[in-house]
Amino acid sequence: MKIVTLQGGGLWFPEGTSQGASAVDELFFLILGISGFFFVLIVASMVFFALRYGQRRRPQPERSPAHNLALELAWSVLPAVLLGYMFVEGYRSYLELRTPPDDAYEIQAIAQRWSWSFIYPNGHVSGELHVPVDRPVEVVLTSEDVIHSFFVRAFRVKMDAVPGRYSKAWFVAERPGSYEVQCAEYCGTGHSAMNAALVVHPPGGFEAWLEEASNLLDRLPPVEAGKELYHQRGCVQCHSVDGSPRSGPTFLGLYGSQRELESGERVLADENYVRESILAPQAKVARGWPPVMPTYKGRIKDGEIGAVIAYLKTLEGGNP
Amino acid sequence: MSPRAHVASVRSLVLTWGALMTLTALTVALADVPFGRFDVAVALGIASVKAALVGLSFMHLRHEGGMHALALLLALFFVFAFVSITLLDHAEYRPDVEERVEDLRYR
Amino acid sequence: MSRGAGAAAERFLAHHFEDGEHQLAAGKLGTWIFLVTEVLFFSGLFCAFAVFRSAHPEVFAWGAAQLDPALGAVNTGVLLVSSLTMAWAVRCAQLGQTRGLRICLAVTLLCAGAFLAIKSVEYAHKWHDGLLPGRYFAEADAPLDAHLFFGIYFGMTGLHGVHVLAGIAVIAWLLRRAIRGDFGPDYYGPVDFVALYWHLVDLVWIYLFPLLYLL
Amino acid sequence: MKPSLNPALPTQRSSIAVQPDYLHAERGWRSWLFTLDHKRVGVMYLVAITASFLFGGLLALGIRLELWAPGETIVDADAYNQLFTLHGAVMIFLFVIPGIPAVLGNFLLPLMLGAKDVAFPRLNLASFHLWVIGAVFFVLVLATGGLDTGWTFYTPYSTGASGGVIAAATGVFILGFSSIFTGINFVTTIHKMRPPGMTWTRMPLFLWGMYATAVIQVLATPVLGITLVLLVLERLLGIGIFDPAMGGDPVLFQHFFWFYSHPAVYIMILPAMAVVSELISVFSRKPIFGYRMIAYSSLAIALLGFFVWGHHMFVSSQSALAGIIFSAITFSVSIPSGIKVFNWLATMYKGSIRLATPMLYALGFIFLFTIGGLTGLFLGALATDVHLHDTYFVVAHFHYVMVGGTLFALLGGLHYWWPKMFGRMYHEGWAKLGFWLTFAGFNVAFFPQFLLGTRGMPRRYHDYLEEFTELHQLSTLGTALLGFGMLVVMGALLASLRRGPRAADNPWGGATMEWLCSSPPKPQNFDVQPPVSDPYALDELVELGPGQGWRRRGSAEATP
Repeated sequence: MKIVTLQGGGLWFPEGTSQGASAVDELFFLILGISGFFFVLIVASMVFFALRYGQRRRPQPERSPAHNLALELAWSVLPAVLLGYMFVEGYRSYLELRTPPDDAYEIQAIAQRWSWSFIYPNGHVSGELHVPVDRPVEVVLTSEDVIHSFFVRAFRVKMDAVPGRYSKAWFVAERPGSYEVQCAEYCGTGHSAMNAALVVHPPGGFEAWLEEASNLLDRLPPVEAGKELYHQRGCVQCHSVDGSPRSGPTFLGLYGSQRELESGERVLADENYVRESILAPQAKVARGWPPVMPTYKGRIKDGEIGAVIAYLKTLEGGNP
Repeated sequence: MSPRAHVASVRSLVLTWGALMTLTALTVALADVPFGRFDVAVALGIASVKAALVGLSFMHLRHEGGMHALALLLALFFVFAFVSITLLDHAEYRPDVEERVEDLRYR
Repeated sequence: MSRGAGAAAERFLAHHFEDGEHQLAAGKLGTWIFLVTEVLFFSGLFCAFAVFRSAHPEVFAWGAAQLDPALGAVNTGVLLVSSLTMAWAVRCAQLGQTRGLRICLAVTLLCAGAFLAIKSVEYAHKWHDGLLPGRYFAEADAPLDAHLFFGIYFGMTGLHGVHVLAGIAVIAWLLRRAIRGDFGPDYYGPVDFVALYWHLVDLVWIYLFPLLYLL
Repeated sequence: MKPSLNPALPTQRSSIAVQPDYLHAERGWRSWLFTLDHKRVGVMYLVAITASFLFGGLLALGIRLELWAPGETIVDADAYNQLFTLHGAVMIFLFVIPGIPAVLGNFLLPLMLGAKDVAFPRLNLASFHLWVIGAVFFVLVLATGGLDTGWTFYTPYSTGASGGVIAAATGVFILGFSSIFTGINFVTTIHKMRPPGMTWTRMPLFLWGMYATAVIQVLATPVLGITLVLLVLERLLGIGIFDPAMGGDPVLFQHFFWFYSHPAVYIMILPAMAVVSELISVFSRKPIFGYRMIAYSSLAIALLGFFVWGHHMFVSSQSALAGIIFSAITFSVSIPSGIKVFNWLATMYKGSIRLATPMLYALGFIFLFTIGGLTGLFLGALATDVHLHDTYFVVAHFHYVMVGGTLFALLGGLHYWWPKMFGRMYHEGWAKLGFWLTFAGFNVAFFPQFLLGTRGMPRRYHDYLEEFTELHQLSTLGTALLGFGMLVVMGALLASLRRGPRAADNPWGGATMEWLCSSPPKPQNFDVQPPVSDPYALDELVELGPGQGWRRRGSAEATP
């Protein structure tokens, strides 16, 4: 899926399109101003001294005090005041970022190598994050395997998804459009490919989307639904359909073929094999591939597996 | 040229040892007495008294403390900081872990 | 205070020190700083203990109940005796009592051996009962995550045991040198340094015993 | 060995002129590998860390080439992950952490103190041997399938990762002990080996920096050791204390890891500041301004540095409370760093400044470290860190501190003490060219990464969005320039060993004690115990003439 990239914004930032983004940017520019001032002060006096007091102009140093407590205290205490100010500003906005409002719309996000699954309150699971505009959205994060990090640069939001626990991120998207979720905590081979589209729907659009997306199986023929699921659930991150290798084996020509396993055994890739590989991926690992696929148990319905199988059947024998 | 270091008397060594043995017996005896949430404090308190005895007497801190005692105290201070800050953070985020563990159990 | 010991003091004085006293003071400070690193080395395990005990107090109570406090107490006594003899060994070296020094070191060695023997009896029991760390934990009637207690138990006592082993090695080396007659009032640094180390090993156990066995 | 031709020798010249210096006192590789001379240990460390720096630099070049364009450019994602992991691990554990203390510290500590050797020469040698063994384990990592965990070894990734995690952890564990041994030695030496008259406040600031560094090495490194032991146990026995699937806690690992690895940043930067304090004073021909404040600020940084580790974990799902505490203390660490910078500037004020190569490095350090330090403020402030964490902003920030800071100070110190270490002067023109190339290359390589970071380019990415291409290419070009500059720097130094003119005993006019012994020093350092004097009494020195160095006023009459 092509992710629309943000080209807007200034030199430093991509355009900020969430409620909290401007506070973060303002703090950034505040610190930039203060540090810019000190940087110029330090470097300018350094260069000035180096030229003004160069050995050729001044073969002997002039006597000057070896220390001056008042001066030294001054340049310790004055910056300290500014530092205190920066700290307070930083932690105020941080507390905002860490405290979702009670009425936030809650979406669960499960990270796994190397895709995201977003679970909506009605049980619908999607590989893309869809949210309504102008409404607080709380993303409850966790991970199935290693640590990942949920990063939306346009919203200035980041929070690690840690296995065995929940962590929370929240935001209010201010402008409908397409953005991206990136993984910001190193997680292995597919780390830089572990992104998901983030769609901010205009008023009313989100509910309509959720309605339509939830009854995928009713709406579409199995093959179409399977193809949709292939993209939505993140299979696409690791399994190509054109024969090219990614982190996992390609789906092209997979169905109905003989698979050689790590154990040396050979099995036929039939319906049962595919079903098992989705629900218990470590049971039969194809030879030459690392056993890194997470289970989809509890996150995929029986009918959906059927649809995926129907889609895989169309890729049988190498005709995409 | 005999080094000026302090030579411990047999009496002080044996007395220290006796106190250590008594305190060990005391810890074992008190183990069955329920102090509730003070269990840890009592156990660590007695252990610390024992540690202080070993340090002051066997390790000569009483007579040649100074720098050595400072080094030990610095070490203990950093251990305390390490353990207590980590513990504080862990206690704060513990609910997030428990919630997830509950959910996993029912899945 | 034989002449031999005085000559030894000359022999063992490194060229960059002014005299034996200078060398002893530097060595002692160095040893103490080494002990500081040891304290921080163990601190990681104490931190893990504190975190998991606060998270699962019931698991740790169950785990402690599986240990044998009698063996733990006896081992504490054994180590305390060895600490006494080690401190006494320093005194003997300082006073030039070569025979006393050898006896004290030998007793310390014996105690260290006894400590490890008792420890291995305990380990054998745990092994037999399947009370092992992590994925080797095999006790069915245990509370959830009980393996964590045994991971930390074996981690702490194992690391402590490694230190006892190292202590045995250096005390044996001391004993050999004592028999050779290296030490005397003018030169007893190594005895003092090893004694400091041995007391630290004892100190760690003084905390391990109540934390693991009694709480 | 020819006697030194330098007319400006200390008074005892006639009686000792035939004695060879420490480089030539003994011959054969054994005389080096098993030496107990702190100066030789320092030189061996120099050779060893230079080799690992070159290796780490090649890996960096590989990383930058891969990032020349989006998608796969020269290596696939797995190879790329190994490249950046090894680059980080080699540079940090084999190069930067030993860096200044093990090379300059070992060489200079006893000289500056007026002592014959460090307190424990054997331990010092053992430290070097452990370094070599640790480095061998890194080679073993390559042989056992590489390492792709990142230098941070985060669990549970590292528990499950294939390859040489255990070999790497063992290597780092051993290197940790190498570092601890150096620390024990330096603390004891400074406490116990000071000659009469060398009071704490008469010590050169370099020694204060070494002392503060050694304190951190001693207090922090053991925690890294136990963390790695637990990681290895986790992999071997599955003890599960960092594994959430077994009731363990991966965030606990991060606490453990950063309790060492944040103070380790100060192990890297305090020695650099210590070198710069010496250089600024000597090349301004003025006593250092605010000696006490600089000395105490080193200790303050060392101690405060232990309480800020959690600022690496602001988005790790660490609690908000801990985040706020860590952020507050983080800001406070910048005060002592600021004091140092201002005091250096005040030292230059009304001085007589020579822009010799070492001084260029010192000024380059101030420029780069100021950027590195100030960008730390963005990361210490909680709200901005959330956006910038784990992006290229962080990468740029710590390279400005560690390369712009530590490497530049190491090079400055090396150019300053080179004549003392090897008895030769390098070619100023080439050395300065090397400096400017390195300085320009460094800024071109790393400044664009700040922009990449704020624009949201995460670190450790093999692939990236089209919009980042130009900035990445700029960075890669800068790296090439930086690499070329380093070759010029090394070429100039190495060429001096064969062609350089003989160095005077005190070529720069330094007032610290190492300039009182010959260049290079004799194995025993000083023939007679030199009198202790003010390390910054620069106005007592007079220049003798071109190439003849400087001499203390009043000592001239004593020369035959």
